[in-house]
Amino acid sequence: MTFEWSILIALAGAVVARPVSSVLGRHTGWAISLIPLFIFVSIFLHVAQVAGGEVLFAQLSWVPSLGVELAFRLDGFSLLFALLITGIGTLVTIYAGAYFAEKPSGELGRFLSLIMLFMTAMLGTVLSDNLIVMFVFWELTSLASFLLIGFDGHKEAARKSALQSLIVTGGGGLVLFAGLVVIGMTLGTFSFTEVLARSDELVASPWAGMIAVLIMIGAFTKSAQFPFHFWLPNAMAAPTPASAYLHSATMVKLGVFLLARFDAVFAEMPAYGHTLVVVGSLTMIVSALQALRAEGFKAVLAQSTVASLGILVMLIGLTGEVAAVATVGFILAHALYKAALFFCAGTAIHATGEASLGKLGGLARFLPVTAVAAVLASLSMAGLPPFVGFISKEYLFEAQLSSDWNVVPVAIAVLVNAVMVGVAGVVSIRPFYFKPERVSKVHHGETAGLLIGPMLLAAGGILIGLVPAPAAQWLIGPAASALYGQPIDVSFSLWHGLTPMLFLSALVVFIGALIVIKWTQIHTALKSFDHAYGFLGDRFYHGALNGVLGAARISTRLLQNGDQHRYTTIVLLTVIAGLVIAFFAAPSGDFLAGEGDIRISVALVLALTVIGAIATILVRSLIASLVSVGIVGFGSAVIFMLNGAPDLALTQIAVETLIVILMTAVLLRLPSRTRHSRTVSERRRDGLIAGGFAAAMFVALASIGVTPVDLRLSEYFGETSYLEAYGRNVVNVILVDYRAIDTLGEIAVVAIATIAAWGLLRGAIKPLRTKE
Amino acid sequence: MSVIFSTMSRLFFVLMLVASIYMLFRGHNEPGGGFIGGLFAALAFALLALADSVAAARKALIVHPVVLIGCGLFLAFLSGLPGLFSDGSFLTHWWAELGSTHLGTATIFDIGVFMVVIGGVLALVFRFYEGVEQ
Amino acid sequence: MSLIYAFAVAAQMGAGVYLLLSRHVMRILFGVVLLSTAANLLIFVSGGLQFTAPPVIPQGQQMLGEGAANPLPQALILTAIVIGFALVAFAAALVLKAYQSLGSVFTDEQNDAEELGSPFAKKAADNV
Amino acid sequence: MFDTLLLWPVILPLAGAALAAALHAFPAVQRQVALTTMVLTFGASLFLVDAVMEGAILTKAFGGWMPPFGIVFVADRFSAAMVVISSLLALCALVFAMGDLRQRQVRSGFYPLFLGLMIGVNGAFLTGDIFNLYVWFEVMLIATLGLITLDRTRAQIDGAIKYAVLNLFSTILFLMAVGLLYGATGTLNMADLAVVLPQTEPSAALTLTAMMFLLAFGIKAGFFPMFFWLPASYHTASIIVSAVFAGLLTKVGVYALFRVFTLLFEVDNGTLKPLIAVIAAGTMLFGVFGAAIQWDVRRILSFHIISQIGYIMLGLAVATPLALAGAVFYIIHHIVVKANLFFVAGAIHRATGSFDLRKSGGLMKASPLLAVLFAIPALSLAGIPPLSGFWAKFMVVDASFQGEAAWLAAVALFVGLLTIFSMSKIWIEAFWKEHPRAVRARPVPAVMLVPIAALGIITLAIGFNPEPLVAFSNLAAESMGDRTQLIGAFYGGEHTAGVTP
Repeated sequence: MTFEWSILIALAGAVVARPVSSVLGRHTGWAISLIPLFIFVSIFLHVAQVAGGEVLFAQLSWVPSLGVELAFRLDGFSLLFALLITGIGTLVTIYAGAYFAEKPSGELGRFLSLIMLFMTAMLGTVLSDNLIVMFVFWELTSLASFLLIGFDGHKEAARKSALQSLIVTGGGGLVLFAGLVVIGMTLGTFSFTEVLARSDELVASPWAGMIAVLIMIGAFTKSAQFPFHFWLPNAMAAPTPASAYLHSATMVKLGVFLLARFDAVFAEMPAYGHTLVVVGSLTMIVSALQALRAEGFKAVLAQSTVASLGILVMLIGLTGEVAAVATVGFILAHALYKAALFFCAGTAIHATGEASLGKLGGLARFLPVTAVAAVLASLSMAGLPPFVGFISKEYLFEAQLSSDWNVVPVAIAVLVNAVMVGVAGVVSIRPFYFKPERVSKVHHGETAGLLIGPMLLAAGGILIGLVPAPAAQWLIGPAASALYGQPIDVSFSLWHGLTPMLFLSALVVFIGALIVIKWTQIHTALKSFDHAYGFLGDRFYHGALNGVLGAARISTRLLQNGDQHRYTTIVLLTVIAGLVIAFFAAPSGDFLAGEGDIRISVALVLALTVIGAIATILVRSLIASLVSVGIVGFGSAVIFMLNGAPDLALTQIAVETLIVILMTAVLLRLPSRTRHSRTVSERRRDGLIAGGFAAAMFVALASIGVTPVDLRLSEYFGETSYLEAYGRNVVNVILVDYRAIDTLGEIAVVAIATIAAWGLLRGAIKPLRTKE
Repeated sequence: MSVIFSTMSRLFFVLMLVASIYMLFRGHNEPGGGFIGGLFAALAFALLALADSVAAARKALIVHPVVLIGCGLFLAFLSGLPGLFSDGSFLTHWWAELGSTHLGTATIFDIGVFMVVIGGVLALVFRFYEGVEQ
Repeated sequence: MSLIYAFAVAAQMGAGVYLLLSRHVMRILFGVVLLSTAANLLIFVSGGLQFTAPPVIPQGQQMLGEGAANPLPQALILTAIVIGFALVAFAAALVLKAYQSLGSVFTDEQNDAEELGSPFAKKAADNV
Repeated sequence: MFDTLLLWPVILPLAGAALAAALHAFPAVQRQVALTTMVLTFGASLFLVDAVMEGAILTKAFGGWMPPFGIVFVADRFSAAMVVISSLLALCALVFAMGDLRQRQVRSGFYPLFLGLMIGVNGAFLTGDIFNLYVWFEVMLIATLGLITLDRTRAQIDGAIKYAVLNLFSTILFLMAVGLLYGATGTLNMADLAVVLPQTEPSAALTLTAMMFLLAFGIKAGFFPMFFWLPASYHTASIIVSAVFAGLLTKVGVYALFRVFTLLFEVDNGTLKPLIAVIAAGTMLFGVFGAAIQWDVRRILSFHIISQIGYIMLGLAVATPLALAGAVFYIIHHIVVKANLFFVAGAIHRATGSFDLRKSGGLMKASPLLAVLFAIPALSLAGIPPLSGFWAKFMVVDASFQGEAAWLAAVALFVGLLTIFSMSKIWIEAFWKEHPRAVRARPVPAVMLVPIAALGIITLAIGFNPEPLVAFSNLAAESMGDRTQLIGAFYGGEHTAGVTP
């Protein structure tokens, strides 16, 4: 089986999860976990191949007309991600099975289905070689995230956070999409492999800067970088297994994934890396501050996740192979310990029903194994030996020190890492070991399903730390090589000697320890600056959203205000504007027709119709208005008669009569006294509009007379009317033969109009008595 | 007076009906045709409705106006069908020569128009003048 | 001559547009009638008015002779007149019905459609 | 009989409407007539698509009078696709009506009016004569007015007035344009016009005529700032009617624009192109602005029609083959999806008792099936990949970038974000939120879910396998842009009728 099938298998999992849950009930988690486990194993089988420097490809035709192929690529970097996704995914499904144990099984089924859908999307994103296919899956992750954050949709907070994450990541996705489309336009291909090969061409193109910006924005939203960092902490409204999976270990790293991928493409564009360092550092500072003042268990973890993402983005911005190794190592280390910590937090919250760190304490009595796992994971997070976190932190500092940046980023990194140490201490020691009096009993204890995940992940952290060689050789090395573009020999080890990095690590631990001890004081102190934090939170988002909605309200209120007069005015102004534009765009030349002989009779009748038309405006009484309308109608009948159109004249007279008859019936029922419906200024403006329209039509009609009409159609009708259609009245023959379908349509109009009127006036007309 | 008016209107009614049918059939060669003919006939009924009552006019019409519309439209549709067989083309008319006059499906088409116009106009007049009593 | 026609048609259209802008539904309807009459006249004018004999083939001849008016625009106008009549008739029915169910002939007093589910209303209107 | 294929989609509904009117007194028979008619029409349209699939352009002259003297119907890929999709939609609506139509609506003439609408719609898609197009537009307009006022509620009457005023003006403008065009060229047949117009001396009259066509169709299509009639009326009609309106009416205006501005007039003449671009952007933006603040599902969807029309017009504003193909794809996708959303809105109304999101909720628990059925068209409309809307958006955005109109692409993407916003708003309010009055959801009849599911399956099919439709759209756009092909088709199979003298 080739690797690309894993996506389809995951999708199958999403489809079956709900039905399976109705059969297996509480055990569904265990059953479903076999699917990601199977994918994990099958991808793991490729490790040796990939570590040997091979890149696996697979391709299926999909939409060749648009240059979109189902192309997949498995190299060291995507392999690492695929393993993280499926490995942690396995643990998450197991954990979710236990977490939802008391809920109805349908809910568990729905949750697992979404988790599997998400896994499908993630696998697709990291494995795709075609940029559009990657985007397809990318947006699916946003959607799955939306559905999972709002999983408890009856809570308003969950709904709001879900919408926020969808707007931010979905909107970022659209920006990314623009970038991808421009890449396709510039290079004529959506294949990432080809883009990579022709990166110099891309960078040389005039669109390069725009592409870089668009892709960065897309990635920043997904990975919660400043100023889009706010959605991730709010996403903690999702059930904890989802938080552990999506919002710490995998999905939020997609932005990092993308930036790292494109780092190789934009290697020749220094501004790309510089921007990443700046944005990453800003994110680190902001989220570190936020972490110090956060209250909830999950909230603190979420803020530290944002900080970690900032570190990753900064690392990608640095150049050199050490930076590549540091990036990969930190991705791995962070995924292991952060997912474990979320699991532990979930168990603690689940057991007590209490989400605030300040109200938790002494949980180790009730949740002993969880407490151990939490401590192990947080030691890794704190970057203490012999955990994998320590190694990755050493690399981080090495990458920074070996880059050409000055001391500021290093100082930031030290401080932020110190905060991470503080967070690590606070989230493990405080709830589980401090203040045992705070929690006296728990609703639920530990079950096997709740323990497997954190224990395995925490153990993984220490295992890789103690025996780093296999992981370095099989996972980190190939992944870093794939990023760097050339093979890197990774010497991943605990002890590097007495280096500056070790000194920095020690400094970090020292400050971190201070933070743990002084946590409450710092927390209270920072709380007093609440108003300043608004700017670091989602005030920006709400401002933008409310701004757009406000603009929408105002524009809609102005346009769609319910007043027919406004509607007609705007439409007419538009029409006149269009005609004026057309007039000035028209070729200059004769547009006024030359004079023919003036026929006095016709001219008089025309004058009569004009008078009638003007009278309809001027007279106030509706009856008089109707009479004036009639004058215009009968006048044009006379015009028809005078110009050789007796059929028209007859019809016009008959129709005009009928209109008068019908309208009289209406007028009989309307109030006879009427008011001005328009103010004086409105009437003046309307008069101008009417004049403008009349002028435009005058020009159009006057210029039509310049050229004589081409009569070849009518000549043909004249010649064949009697001989082929057996009619002497050419007009009638046109109506019933040459253009009979017009007439058929016309009587259809009559039929439909009268049927509609028949239905409309059915039984609702009040009797009305007219004077004799 | 209303008796005289009513009687006169009945006389006019018959005359106008005859005139309308004349207009209908001469239309192919002289000014006229289904539409004008239909209007004449409808005006005849309308006169009856205005002079007498809507109910009387509806009684005189016998069929429901909407049904008349439907039948007329369907007749016009049917008149187009023969062409499909002779020529593979809708509304290609068939002609038969009777002496000096040509009779064809075009006439049937015109009758369809005639019926739709009567039904339509009457539907409107009946609805608009229902409840308007002298 | 064609300028006079153009002027007359344009004047009718101007009057029609002015009435169309009214808030009285009946006057709007008059505007529509004027506009469609003017539109028919426009077709008539732009179809050429050099000849004034009715386009009927005289008995004994087999083709339309010289001097007959252009029949095609006439046929088009006939269709347009009838269609215009049907639409105006329905619109008149609509006006009648509107006055009876909305109780007003002024469009600024007819707001039921916009109020239905309006985001600006304090209380969501019921769907009737 | 095979070469008469393109007549049936028009004359079958015509016969059906006539029969339904003649059977005024028998509502049950009317329903049978209508269903039979639409099944036959849909079948005929399938044959039609099959016949043009290979690139043939079918023409049929009425009365056997050869062009340009008689009226000719013409079907190429674009028109055939429009006919088949509209007939399918009409059929779906009739099936939906089986569960939702009330007796008094039938007595108001639902069936003849509905079939009448289909005469107009299919006629407008198939005709090759500009005056005949006007006739079909009027058939459509009057049937539409009748259908809006089917229930004769106050809101419907008010909505119909707003609809009538602007649309009557639009058709009169259209008629004037036809008159001027005839005056300038002496012909009405579109292929003949395509031959004659390039040889005609450019004049003020012609430029004004082109502009009048743009404006008249623009009102019909719901362009900014001429769309007011649409949000004022669509939400008042009963849901079967709204769904069909949403799917078809504006699209007929757009279709006519595409025909007129690819066959008769050039978009690429310096003035029109930037103008259409601005209109397209304004239509997208202000349409979605309107939608973003609404609470009534039908109003949200109505405003979205406008913004989607903007996307389609973007195709004409860019006017490259890719852009036109994108527009064709977009139209087809949008008809399916938007009509389906209205059907879903009907189902939501049936289940919760309200169209107003402020007064509904709790559907996630009550009807997960409905949630899925809503999600498919909603996500598609929002352009979430890989559903049909994504490919549509992809094509037009790609075309905009390539057509050096990056700013249009930017507007399109921003509007896409707001579309996501308002679709998720419906989802959040109707499905996630609990019902404000804790009312239990009522069951929705299966017969109403059938068309929703059918259209949903089509959406999914287009989404997961877009290649056939993309390729089809490319070819359709190609033949739309190629005048000579169409002109050739008109004059290829000519034959005179009747007896030769």
